[in-house]
Amino acid sequence: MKILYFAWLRARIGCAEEEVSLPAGIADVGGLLDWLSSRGPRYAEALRDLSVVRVAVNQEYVGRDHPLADQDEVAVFPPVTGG
Amino acid sequence: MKILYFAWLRARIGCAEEEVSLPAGIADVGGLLDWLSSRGPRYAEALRDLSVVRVAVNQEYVGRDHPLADQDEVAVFPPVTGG
Amino acid sequence: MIRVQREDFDIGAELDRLAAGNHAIGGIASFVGLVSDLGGPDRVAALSLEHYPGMTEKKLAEIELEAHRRWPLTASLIIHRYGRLEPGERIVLVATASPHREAALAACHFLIDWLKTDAPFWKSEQTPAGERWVERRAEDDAAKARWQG
Amino acid sequence: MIRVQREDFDIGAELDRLAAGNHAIGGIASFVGLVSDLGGPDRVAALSLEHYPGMTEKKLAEIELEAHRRWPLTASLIIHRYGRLEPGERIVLVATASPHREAALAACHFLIDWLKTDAPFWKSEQTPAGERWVERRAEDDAAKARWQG
Repeated sequence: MKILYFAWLRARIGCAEEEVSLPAGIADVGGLLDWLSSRGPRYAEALRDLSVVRVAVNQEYVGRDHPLADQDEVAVFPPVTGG
Repeated sequence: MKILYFAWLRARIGCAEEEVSLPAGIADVGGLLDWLSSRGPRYAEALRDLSVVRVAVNQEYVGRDHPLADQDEVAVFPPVTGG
Repeated sequence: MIRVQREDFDIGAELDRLAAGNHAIGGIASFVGLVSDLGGPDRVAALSLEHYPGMTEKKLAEIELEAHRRWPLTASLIIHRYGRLEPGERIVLVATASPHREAALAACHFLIDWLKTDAPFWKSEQTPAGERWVERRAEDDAAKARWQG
Repeated sequence: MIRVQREDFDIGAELDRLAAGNHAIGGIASFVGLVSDLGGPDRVAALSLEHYPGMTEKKLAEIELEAHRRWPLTASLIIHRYGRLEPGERIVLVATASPHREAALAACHFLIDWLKTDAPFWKSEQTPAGERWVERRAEDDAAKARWQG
């Protein structure tokens, strides 16, 4: 699974893009975020307040209960501020 | 008194601007329009339907009861269609 | 700023000038009205725009002032042409600059709606059947009414 | 039409192109967003705009399609820049052309409101205190909500 990070999530985690194998037992976006938080202090700190974290799967905004497959492109980012 | 005509009122009356002396007894815009209508067939025809006639006195939109003075600049025209 | 002129205008240059050197501006909204020709039996070969010099400038200045009273505008511009114009030609430009997007957009909409009902311009169209004076549309009065009361 | 680019754009040329050769167009509404710097302790030396290539184009195309579904538009254009931009520079252009003034104005307003909440762009400001990520404003969500339900 490809995971992309943008804006201050990218800056805090210190990574723009990574390939991970979805661990057994992680079935949806909420589960993935919990698992990511457990991967180290930078992840834990960046994902501390999930109310300001948005997720897109295959370039569509999704909620926390969206199911995941290993081929998905998952993007994790703060609320958008363009325009 | 200077009277200006615009758009199809100018075309139908056949005059863009004229100087008239306000006749005795004409005190407001409504009176002036009635008097103008009596000045000949072109005026009568142009001013037949007063629901589509607007009047400005000294470059301000006014109603039929607006009082008139001999130094006024009066403009008579159809509803505006700019923009 | 108000301009009533026979000549065409350059939208890009006008908008640049509106914002020039003022870094407090976050957005510029604009509307350009064009001579349209829908073809068919109502084909418009040209438009003729007549106005009431003096009153036109006065009314446009009042409308602009009212927009500045209602919204926090940094700058605004109304250019309206008169004379003979062909399909595709620009008739009017309304532009508003503000620190705030909403203010610029609302004020621009307001300006063109009010201009349509208050500025003393009249259009006649040159059609295959001869000259035809454009009639006032009820929608224009409704559009203005939205900003009132 | 959608364009996501690092380069600046020429508003006048873009609007001319939008209407070129189509005499059914009666009006073009546009909005240009600029990098603003209000000075003081929040002085912004520059803005850095990051986006999600692929999803950006997809979302902008969806927003544009939705505008065409809601209003009778002849043409529309969204240009959004990314990269480093200084105060006064153009960030975004939204433009809509329609036979009808109201449709052009409403659709332009809609496009910029939806773009603000749906297009995956993020801004960080370079300030005297260092880099600061721009926070989402509640007004932007409210502005979008107005077009819903």
